[in-house]
Amino acid sequence: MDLSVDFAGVTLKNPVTTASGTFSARESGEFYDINELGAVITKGVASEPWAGNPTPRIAETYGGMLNAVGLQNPGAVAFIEQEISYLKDFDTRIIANVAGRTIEEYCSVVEMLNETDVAMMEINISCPNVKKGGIGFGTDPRMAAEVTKAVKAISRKPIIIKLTPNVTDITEIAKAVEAEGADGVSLINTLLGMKIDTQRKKPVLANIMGGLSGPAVKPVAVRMVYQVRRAVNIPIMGLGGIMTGEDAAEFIMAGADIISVGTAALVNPTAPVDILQELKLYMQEQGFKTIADIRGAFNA
Amino acid sequence: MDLSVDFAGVTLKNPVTTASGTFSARESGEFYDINELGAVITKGVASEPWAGNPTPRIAETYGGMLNAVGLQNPGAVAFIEQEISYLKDFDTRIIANVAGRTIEEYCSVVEMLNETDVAMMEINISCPNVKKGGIGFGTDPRMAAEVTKAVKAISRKPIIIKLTPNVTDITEIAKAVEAEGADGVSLINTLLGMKIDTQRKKPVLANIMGGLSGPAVKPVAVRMVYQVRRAVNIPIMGLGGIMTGEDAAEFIMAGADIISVGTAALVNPTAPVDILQELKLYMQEQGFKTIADIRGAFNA
Amino acid sequence: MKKILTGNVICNDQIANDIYKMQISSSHMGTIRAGQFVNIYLEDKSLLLPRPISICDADENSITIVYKVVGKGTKELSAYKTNEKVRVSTPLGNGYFIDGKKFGGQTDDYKGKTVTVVGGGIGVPPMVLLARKLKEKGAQVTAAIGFQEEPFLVEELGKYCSEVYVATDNGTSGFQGNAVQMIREKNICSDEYFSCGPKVMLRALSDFCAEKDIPCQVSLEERMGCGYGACVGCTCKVKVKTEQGTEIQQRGVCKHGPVFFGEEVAWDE
Amino acid sequence: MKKILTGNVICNDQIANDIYKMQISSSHMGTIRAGQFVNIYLEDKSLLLPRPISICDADENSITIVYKVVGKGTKELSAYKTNEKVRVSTPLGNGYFIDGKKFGGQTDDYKGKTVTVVGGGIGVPPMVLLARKLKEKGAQVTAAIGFQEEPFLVEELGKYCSEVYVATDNGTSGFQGNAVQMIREKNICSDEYFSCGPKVMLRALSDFCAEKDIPCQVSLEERMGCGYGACVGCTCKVKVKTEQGTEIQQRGVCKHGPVFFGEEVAWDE
Ligand SMILES: Cc1cc2nc3c(=O)[nH]c(=O)nc-3n(C[C@H](O)[C@H](O)[C@H](O)COP(=O)(O)OP(=O)(O)OC[C@H]3O[C@@H](n4cnc5c(N)ncnc54)[C@H](O)[C@@H]3O)c2cc1C
Ligand SMILES: Cc1cc2nc3c(=O)[nH]c(=O)nc-3n(C[C@H](O)[C@H](O)[C@H](O)COP(=O)(O)OP(=O)(O)OC[C@H]3O[C@@H](n4cnc5c(N)ncnc54)[C@H](O)[C@@H]3O)c2cc1C
Ligand SMILES: Cc1cc2nc3c(=O)[nH]c(=O)nc-3n(C[C@H](O)[C@H](O)[C@H](O)COP(=O)(O)O)c2cc1C
Ligand SMILES: Cc1cc2nc3c(=O)[nH]c(=O)nc-3n(C[C@H](O)[C@H](O)[C@H](O)COP(=O)(O)O)c2cc1C
Ligand code: FES
Ligand code: FES
Repeated sequence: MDLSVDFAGVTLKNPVTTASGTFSARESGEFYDINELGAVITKGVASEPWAGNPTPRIAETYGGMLNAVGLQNPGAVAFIEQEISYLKDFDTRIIANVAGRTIEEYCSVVEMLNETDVAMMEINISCPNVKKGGIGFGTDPRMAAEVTKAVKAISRKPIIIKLTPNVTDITEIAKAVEAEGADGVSLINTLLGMKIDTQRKKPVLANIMGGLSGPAVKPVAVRMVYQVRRAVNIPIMGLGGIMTGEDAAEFIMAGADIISVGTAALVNPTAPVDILQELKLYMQEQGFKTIADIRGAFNA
Repeated sequence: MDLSVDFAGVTLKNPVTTASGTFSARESGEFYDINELGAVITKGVASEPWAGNPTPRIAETYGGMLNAVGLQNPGAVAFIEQEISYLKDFDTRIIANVAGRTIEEYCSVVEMLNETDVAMMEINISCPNVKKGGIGFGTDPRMAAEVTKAVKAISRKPIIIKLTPNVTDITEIAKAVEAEGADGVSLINTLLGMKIDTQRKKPVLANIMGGLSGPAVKPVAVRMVYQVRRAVNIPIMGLGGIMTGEDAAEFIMAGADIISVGTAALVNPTAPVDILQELKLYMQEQGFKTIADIRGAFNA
Repeated sequence: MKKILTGNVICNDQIANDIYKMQISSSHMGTIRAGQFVNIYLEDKSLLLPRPISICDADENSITIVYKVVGKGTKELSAYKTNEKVRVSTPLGNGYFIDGKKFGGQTDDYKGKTVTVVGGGIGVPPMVLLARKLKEKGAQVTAAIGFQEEPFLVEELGKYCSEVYVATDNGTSGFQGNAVQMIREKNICSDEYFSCGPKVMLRALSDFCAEKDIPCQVSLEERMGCGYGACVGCTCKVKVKTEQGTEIQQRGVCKHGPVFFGEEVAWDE
Repeated sequence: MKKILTGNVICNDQIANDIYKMQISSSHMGTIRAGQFVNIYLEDKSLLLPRPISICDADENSITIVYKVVGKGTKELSAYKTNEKVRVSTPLGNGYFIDGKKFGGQTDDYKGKTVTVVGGGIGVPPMVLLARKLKEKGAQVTAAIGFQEEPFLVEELGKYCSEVYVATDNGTSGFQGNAVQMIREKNICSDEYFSCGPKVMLRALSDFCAEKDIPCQVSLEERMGCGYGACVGCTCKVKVKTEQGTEIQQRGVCKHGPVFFGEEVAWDE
């Protein structure tokens, strides 16, 4: 069985990666061997440190969770020193997730990461654009295209654009970033949600709203991967509620080239490696020899 | 305790209603006494019979379900004869849910329903607009406004516009329909989703995609009710994943005037009346005397 | 009123590979007709929808179901232990038409009639209660049942049937082939046929009965949402005679079925 | 490596109104420090996130937790019966600093020292293991614990403490008021204070210790996602001395805590 995949010009030994914001090199590495994964995707990093949102930042919902971490991060300099320098000795690909509130901020992170051991960069365009009144870059095809164009112009690594599901037509955004040279797209980021504590009579999250993730959102994610696969030719990283190896196969059938495990790693710390094992088992049962076989077997 | 609410000029004895497509007068009435509910909302009805989609039409997802019934309905004439004439003898309000593929179709149903015992009409603008290549009326503020304007011009009953969550900014749509005179909005309809059977290697639904509902989507629904409450002044019917009396209270705190119970009635046939009881219990515990008290207690 | 009841598991035993038989104590079930099903409501909170399972047998204070483990829901069921609680609806659907109330052709009086109940795989269970009811009505009942490999419920059917013919796909037990092939080859004649099983089998039986112009009832299966007629999730297509000729119409399997007349089903739609 | 283990419930008894004590057999727990917590992974599939619960006591083959039923997760736990399985992580967080490894001020040698463990409500449980460890290290341990109404774990603390002072909000048992008021009024002196409980209580204790310039450790609580440092969900603010003066920084409660020094916590942020 050969689980390796080529993604945006980079070879991964298998298609399982960790979703940004749910993986921390040292901490996750206390539960399993990071070397087993195709790639690790690090937490969103900005050009300067961000404080994130006040707590509570986490709420549990039926089959899902809300988070309003607010992209707390120590800034690119500290991130490179602490996280990349630690990760580079592992036998796995590093994909750095990049945050920004202006195009300049995105570009400044990309420039810093150009010099590092990261294999690719994943640009999180769900961030609010402070110059446009806080509207997410990812909800407007023109803004999404602009970010893509700017980072592509300076990046020396493949650029993956991470799409938000909070849009009327995700294929429009995917096409816009493909047109500007994105090497791949990843989807989905979290759905905007909210929960009210009816005993305390106030929102559970200090930030009021937060991002919904976990198995509850999987059908939306699978649908969007399926739609985007039919709209663009660049590779897709699929995620959103993957809990099992068969969930991973479902995303691959829908059109994903590689997949990420997010919330599942909070529900069960060893989820990424467990899912990889389950995927292998599923392939064995089905007689699939390669990841391409999984996709090939699907007929809608 | 007074549970009555005024909604779009109509008084309901309590805020609990049945979500369109999950209630059938005779069949639901075999499990509980319909007279207990504030209102019943009937299945989507079009001017002519619709065959709906091929089966399988139903899929189960984590904490939710997908449906692709495709608005199968016997047409307005049969609907009025069979369903309205049966329901009119109950001591509850009838809200008719209206489907259409063109503005003319919507208007033709509204005209027929004008002559009946329905208290209000709920216009489902998630239907694909066949004249505009199948794009949902509800995903474009201008199309949503046009439908609203046309039905308002001929309706002799209050008009509630049912909004789809599959949009970048639901407040835009809500504002557009308010501007054209909608007497209220209801939200949310289902989120577009998809599920693949990895054993059979094909989509579970014959229609490939379907609408996601149930507790999995509740955080998205609550968020949208909260946003719309701050964007418009017309009353809101809140729904999406309500399973308990406290869930109902959560929607009321977020800004809903009345609520609907959908998927919960498939999970438990007596859900609408159970939820009403639980809501009363919750109000008792909290010392709330009216529905307005619930909303008033909330502070974000 | 229909209800969701909480029953007690009396026993839950494996009777064949992946096949379990569960007896559930539950008073207040009301009248039970052969071919009706119950909704089983699961404990696993990630699985919202009830599981429709045919009533295999019933007495005053209990019902028996026989089910195959095919996914998470039936897996959960298979782990229930004696005295554990199980949530189950009162009977749903119409069942087989043997009361002479509906449809002119049928009569309550089966005295002197021969009938055959035809089951395939997990369609065999409802044949048990049906055979019993038909026998009670005076019919001489034959069973023709087919399995992939391992037969089950043969003994139970034997109580009410004068003969139980078994077929298996690979011939390890009884006839090699499916139940309808067996009926043809063994020339199992009847005044009426009743059936539940895979669609291909039901259709083959329906064709066989049409050839001979013998009445035939088939129990259809469709993916369900509510199971009680509220969601319009489970339709099938039937041929309806109208003034303009034959029209294809849709019927809810849970509400108008699951049993239909073979000739009524629009097999090609 | 950290792990999720499957333990057996040895006992699970109600010890006060809504308060339960569960002993879980689990080898392979590794070293356990007082003030550490475990993640409990629930069976209810609608609830995804683990529940962090402090370790109240531990021996070679088991840990004991004491928890209050406040929601669905703790409700589920309260129903676990002897011999049922429970999924639990190996110890998480840092616990109290009593090993003299971190932070210059502390020393491994508590001989001749007097210390007070201060617990409020559901913050009392971790004081049991802490009191034991401190006694083992030679300290003379006093407990000052406060409750809304009904005290619990008084006897357990009595095993390791020379004195157990109890306070209740309404005065039904012991001192009327909270634990810190009691410390002030009864003049309970110590060389060091250790505490877990509501934030207001922790802060009051921290203020008290600051006045007297006595070291004080507090265990903070924050809503958690992962519980092991992966999600950045559970930060609190601490004051850090840098070259530019004091800076407010964020720390993960699950990873860098839950125990912090009272003077380190930025209470007003
Ligand atoms: C009227 C009726 C009577 C039935 N009687 C019996 C019976 O007596 N014994 C028995 O073993 N089975 C019976 N079934 C089928 C039974 O309902 C399904 O096998 C069961 O719901 C599967 O649940 P699961 O969670 O184990 O599988 P899932 O994980 O939900 O699905 C596994 C597979 O089972 C099938 N399936 C799932 N749900 C349904 C459904 N609602 N209807 C039909 N197929 C489904 C699908 O092919 C699916 O791929 C009956 C179905 C109907 C509609
Ligand atoms: C480090 C740490 C140690 C803890 N030790 C104990 C202990 O020894 N005994 C004990 O009874 N409780 C302890 N708690 C609190 C315990 O985790 C929560 O009471 C529990 O998670 C509630 O779960 P639930 O499903 O019953 O309630 P839910 O229905 O989830 O929520 C009910 C209420 O409990 C609170 N809560 C929920 N989750 C958390 C959480 N993760 N952290 C803090 N509060 C929460 C909220 O105020 C919420 O409104 C500890 C918490 C932390 C962070
Ligand atoms: C706690 C948490 C933090 C997250 N932080 C980030 C982030 O920094 N950057 C990003 O692009 N996505 C972030 N996400 C989104 C996830 O990477 C992922 O897109 C989403 O959670 C859906 O996948 P899942 O359902 O498997 O979690 C975060 C998600 C969670 C739950
Ligand atoms: C089986 C099914 C059929 C539905 N049919 C309709 C319909 O005819 N018209 C409509 O406006 N909404 C329809 N809906 C959407 C529901 O009314 C509701 O908006 C949605 O399911 C969210 O609520 P819930 O999570 O409580 O089910 C249907 C939903 C389901 C599950
Ligand atoms: S399953 Fe809902 S109508 Fe048949
Ligand atoms: S709970 Fe996830 S980092 Fe602390």
